[in-house]
Amino acid sequence: MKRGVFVLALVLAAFLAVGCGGGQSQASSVPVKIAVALPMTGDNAEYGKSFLTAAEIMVEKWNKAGGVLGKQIELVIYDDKNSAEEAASIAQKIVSDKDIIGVLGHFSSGVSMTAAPTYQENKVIEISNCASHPGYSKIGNYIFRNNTVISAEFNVIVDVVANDLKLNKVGIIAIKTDWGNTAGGIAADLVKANPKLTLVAHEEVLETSDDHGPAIAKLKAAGAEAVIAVGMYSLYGPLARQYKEVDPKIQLLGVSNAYTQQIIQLGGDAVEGLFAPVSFFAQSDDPEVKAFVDEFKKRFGMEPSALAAQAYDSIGILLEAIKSAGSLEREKVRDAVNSISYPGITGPTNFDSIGDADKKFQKVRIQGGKFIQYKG
Amino acid sequence: MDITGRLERFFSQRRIFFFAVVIALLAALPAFGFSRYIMRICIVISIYSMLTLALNLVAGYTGQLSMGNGGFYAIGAYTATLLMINAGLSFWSSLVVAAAFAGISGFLLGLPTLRLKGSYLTIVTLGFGEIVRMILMNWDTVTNGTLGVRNIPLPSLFGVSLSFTNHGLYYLALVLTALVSVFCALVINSKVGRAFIAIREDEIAAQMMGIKTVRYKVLAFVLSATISGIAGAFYAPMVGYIDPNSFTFDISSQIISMAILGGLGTMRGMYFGAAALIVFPEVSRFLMDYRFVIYGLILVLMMRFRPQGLLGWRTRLPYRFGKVLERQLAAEGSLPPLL
Amino acid sequence: MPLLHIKDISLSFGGLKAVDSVNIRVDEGEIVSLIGPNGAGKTTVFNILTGIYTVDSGEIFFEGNAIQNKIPQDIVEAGIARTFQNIRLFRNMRVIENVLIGSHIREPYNFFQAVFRTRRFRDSERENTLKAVRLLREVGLLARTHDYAANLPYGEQRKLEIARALATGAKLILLDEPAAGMNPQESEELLRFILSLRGRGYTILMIEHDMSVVMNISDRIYVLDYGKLISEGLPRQVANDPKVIEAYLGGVPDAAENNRA
Amino acid sequence: MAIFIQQLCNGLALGLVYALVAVGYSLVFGILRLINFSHGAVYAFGAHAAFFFVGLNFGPVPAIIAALVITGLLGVVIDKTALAPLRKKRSVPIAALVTTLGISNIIQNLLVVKFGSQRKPFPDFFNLGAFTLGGIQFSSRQFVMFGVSLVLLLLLLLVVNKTKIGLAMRATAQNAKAASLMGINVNSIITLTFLMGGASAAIAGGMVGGYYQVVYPGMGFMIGLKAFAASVLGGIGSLPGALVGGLLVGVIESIAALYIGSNYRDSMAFIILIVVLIVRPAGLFGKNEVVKV
Repeated sequence: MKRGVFVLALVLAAFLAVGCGGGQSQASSVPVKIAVALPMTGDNAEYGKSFLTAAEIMVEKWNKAGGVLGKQIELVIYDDKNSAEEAASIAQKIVSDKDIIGVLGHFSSGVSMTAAPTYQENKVIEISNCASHPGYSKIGNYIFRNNTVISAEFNVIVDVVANDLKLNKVGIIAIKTDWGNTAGGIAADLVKANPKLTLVAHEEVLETSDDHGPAIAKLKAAGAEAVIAVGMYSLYGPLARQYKEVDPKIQLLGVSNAYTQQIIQLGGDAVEGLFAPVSFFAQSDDPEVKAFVDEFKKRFGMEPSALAAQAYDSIGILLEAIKSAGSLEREKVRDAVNSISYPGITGPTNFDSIGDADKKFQKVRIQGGKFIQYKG
Repeated sequence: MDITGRLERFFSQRRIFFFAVVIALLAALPAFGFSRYIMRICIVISIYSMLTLALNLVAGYTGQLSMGNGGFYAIGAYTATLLMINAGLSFWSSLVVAAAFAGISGFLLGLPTLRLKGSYLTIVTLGFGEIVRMILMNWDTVTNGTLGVRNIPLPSLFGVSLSFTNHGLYYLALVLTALVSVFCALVINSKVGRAFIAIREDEIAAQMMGIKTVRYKVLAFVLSATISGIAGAFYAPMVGYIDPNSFTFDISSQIISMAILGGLGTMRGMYFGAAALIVFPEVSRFLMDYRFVIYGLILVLMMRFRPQGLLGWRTRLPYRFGKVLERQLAAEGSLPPLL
Repeated sequence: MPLLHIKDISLSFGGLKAVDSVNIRVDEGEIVSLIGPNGAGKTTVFNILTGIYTVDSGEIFFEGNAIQNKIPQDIVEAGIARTFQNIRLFRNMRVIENVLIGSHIREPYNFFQAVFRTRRFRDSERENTLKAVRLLREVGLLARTHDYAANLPYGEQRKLEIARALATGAKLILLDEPAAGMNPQESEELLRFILSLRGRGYTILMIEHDMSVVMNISDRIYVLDYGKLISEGLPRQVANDPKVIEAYLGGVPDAAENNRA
Repeated sequence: MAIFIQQLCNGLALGLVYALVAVGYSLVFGILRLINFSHGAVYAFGAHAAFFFVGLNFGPVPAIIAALVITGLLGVVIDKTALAPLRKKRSVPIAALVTTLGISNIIQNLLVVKFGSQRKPFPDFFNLGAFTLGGIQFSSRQFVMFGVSLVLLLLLLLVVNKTKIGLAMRATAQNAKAASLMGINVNSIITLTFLMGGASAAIAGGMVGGYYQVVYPGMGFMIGLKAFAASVLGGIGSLPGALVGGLLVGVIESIAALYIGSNYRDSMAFIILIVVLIVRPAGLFGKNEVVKV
């Protein structure tokens, strides 16, 4: 018993000691530091890790070419577990490191919005590659969004349903999260505003559940011909399988989140025919895209999602802005970001006065077990 | 006498001095010019100290393991936030109402103790915590659902907003933790505290001594909930944003891990457990993936090798009669000899 | 008027009559013993008396007031306290704290008075602590005051349990096998201790197996078998009652089995 | 009406899976009076083990059998390394409860480390296509899941009620001390119980994995709690109780999702749990225990 206590104490002490040591090891020659604040553990860890991989590819590309302003670039990684509390604490940590010029993150809108005021106050540039809440970029002029604006995505989706597919009765199924709530609401408004479409049902489902039977039953009973599914990758596979079982003819549409190989793995035949709007298409012939996709596959074992590509571009934008500002002065870099016109793999990107990226969309559809560009 | 006993005696004889030193150090902490990040960690530690002290009342002293304390924390945070934002109440009055409201919910959760014991009660508390979260998530009109509530104003005192910058939040956290600590100590060192411990030690024997066990168990829940509510009411403006996902089962489980690591049934263990498990993840980023595995290991190893917690020893100090009583006992020749 | 009058109480657990029409009376200042073979229902009678079980029928009067089916707390208030067959001390509390738990019902202050440390709180605590220490001195546990209950030797734990019961201010003390597990010397000492309690005005009802204890100090004895009283009276009368001898030495085993089922 | 019947079937199929998981709680509780909190994580482990063996090109059935064996062994390991020492020390009951909570943390997060937290595809191995009956469309998966679970549960009931081992288990559940005096090796009965609990969780994990065609480390948390609610509803410790409780929870939840809204479905299990514990703590099939002093 005494020995057990001793071992336990020793293990804890070792963790603390090693941890402290790790915290103090900072390079002596000051590099340009960019923070990556994303979920590295927990339910959304896969996203965080994939964005990090994309960011690392971009940073290595720059470092090989001599860095920026003659300095090497270093990524500082923080795990916010997609929790507001952690993110608030991490934001404090980031702003207290004066060498950090910008942040890639955070994951969900709510979490990003908790951290954003701290960055704004301390003039640290935050670029989120996935925050979608309209309020996020309005928090300040250091806060940028390199993600599609969700209403723009739904404009494309609504256009597909009304004009390409010529369907009328639309159902919406959205996950019950902050993002899903907002996005689902926007989708509903756009569908209602379109004279060619009728919104027949709007269902919410729990993200933690894989059984969507009751919601599907209600959508089907309402006579939906097309269903807009507003969720993370995890929604589409089970939803498509369960829906196709009760209604094989149903037309499913997803948001850009649906553009990932995982949904084909998870959904199999059932996701055939699913539409999604994307700003990034991995099968593109563009050499820049090809190079990124190949490198990403090598490191991460799967194709990059649109969000990962946006993470890649976000780092590129920040570095390009530092280069064109010619200094690390925060105001100058910020202005450079705002006036940038960046030819990224997610299309040409520039920011409006609020800090939102303006993106062009392509339509993709799953056919024969892979995504193909749809030119309807 | 062994080392802990000697240390205890050493500190106990100079306790006023040591208390003064600790309080002075804590009060002077901002003067050392630590970064906001470090100060923030200190504030989080004090929040979790309050939460573990609250858990300690039900689980440590009364022996009723609650896995729903995250629910009280959430109720406190939401009540205070909604009152400040929708009703325009000041932080201080919101704090009081939030504490009271959490206390009432503690009373409701305490009622099943009329019929339930041990593991069953624990499960009901777990269910309570989850139901609170589901209500917060689905009662959109009041709680703003999954979107959460943003822009929660900072507390202000005499027109000065208490923030990180002026260390107002830090001092507020310190004062609240101190008040909660004193409160717990006063409760424990009275017939109420003795009744709590007696219930933990042997509920039937406690009944046979005339203790209204149901009433005391409910009281323990009410007190625990009130304190957790205070912690929540402070947490919300500190972070500035709350949503239902800030209050998952992980919070309750973390509070339990802290309390068990430090030693349920002691107050020193609560501060230690909170500090250790808040600092540990901050300094162990390299172990990121294994963090929760280690939380689990802590629980398993502690139960196996040191269920009373790292700081959970029985004190070797003599029972404190107080000067007056000691003199009286000595006068009639019945002053009990020391151990 | 007897101090305690148990009138015709019965209790069954799912068909099994654990206590069957039992009548017991205990007068003030008496030491009364309740004996019988294992499983005869003696502890069940104690559990009924202290409010753990409720009776199916019958009445119990204490100082003339009906107390059957009251909750344990009210029974303690009325003036009955007990000890347990297998010692149930608050093991991680100090000796003095165990006694203070006994005087819990004599603490007149409420929760808020405790938190604000009012005069009432301080006076009550001081008075009760003083009484507790005096009680410990009287039972010979003064030197153990600061120690934890779990650290006491067996005999002293028994004494502490009795002291804790006395601290409630009870008039009637129920002792459940106080001599169990004691060597002859310890039993002898216990015997004197119980007699001294009577000397101080307490009334005692006890369950005991140790016949030397029972025969030496009991004023009267009740014998219980299969939930029924089979004999009662002075120690000498009971000891010579053939029914008692048969119950103890075992009558016809088959009949016993049938009765039990 | 069609929707209602569909959801009823959905609820019944889900309910039997809950029952299968609930059995794990009941078996352990029956013998040790312990709520084994790690059971949900063990279930997730079972599903991942099946996923892992499928990845090694085992067929679905051999994969599930392999998963069943390894998960059963995990159950035994949990008992031998963490719980048995506590029994030996005669620790307070809460210590064992906290230990299982810790084990649940460990298993779930080791799964995250090994497999990642994302949902992974699981083969659709028992899909025989959908069919229509009286104008209502049914999924054959539901029926397969229903059938397999029912057979397994009946088998388990048979083992417990009709075999010598089952007799020994019931005797141990009644009174472990007396059982050991009668020559029953209580320790091996406990080992067997954990083996059966783990194996049944693995089967349930494989079934649910196949039903939704996804597995992920977090899959055990909610289902664990729901199954627990089911076993309490039925009367924890009682196998028929677990069956009936599981069915009730599954059906109530599915119907509630339909009429109240999908976002309330997870709350139903807790509401049932709290109501049962307050109104009839012993559950539908349980017996009240007499206080011993």
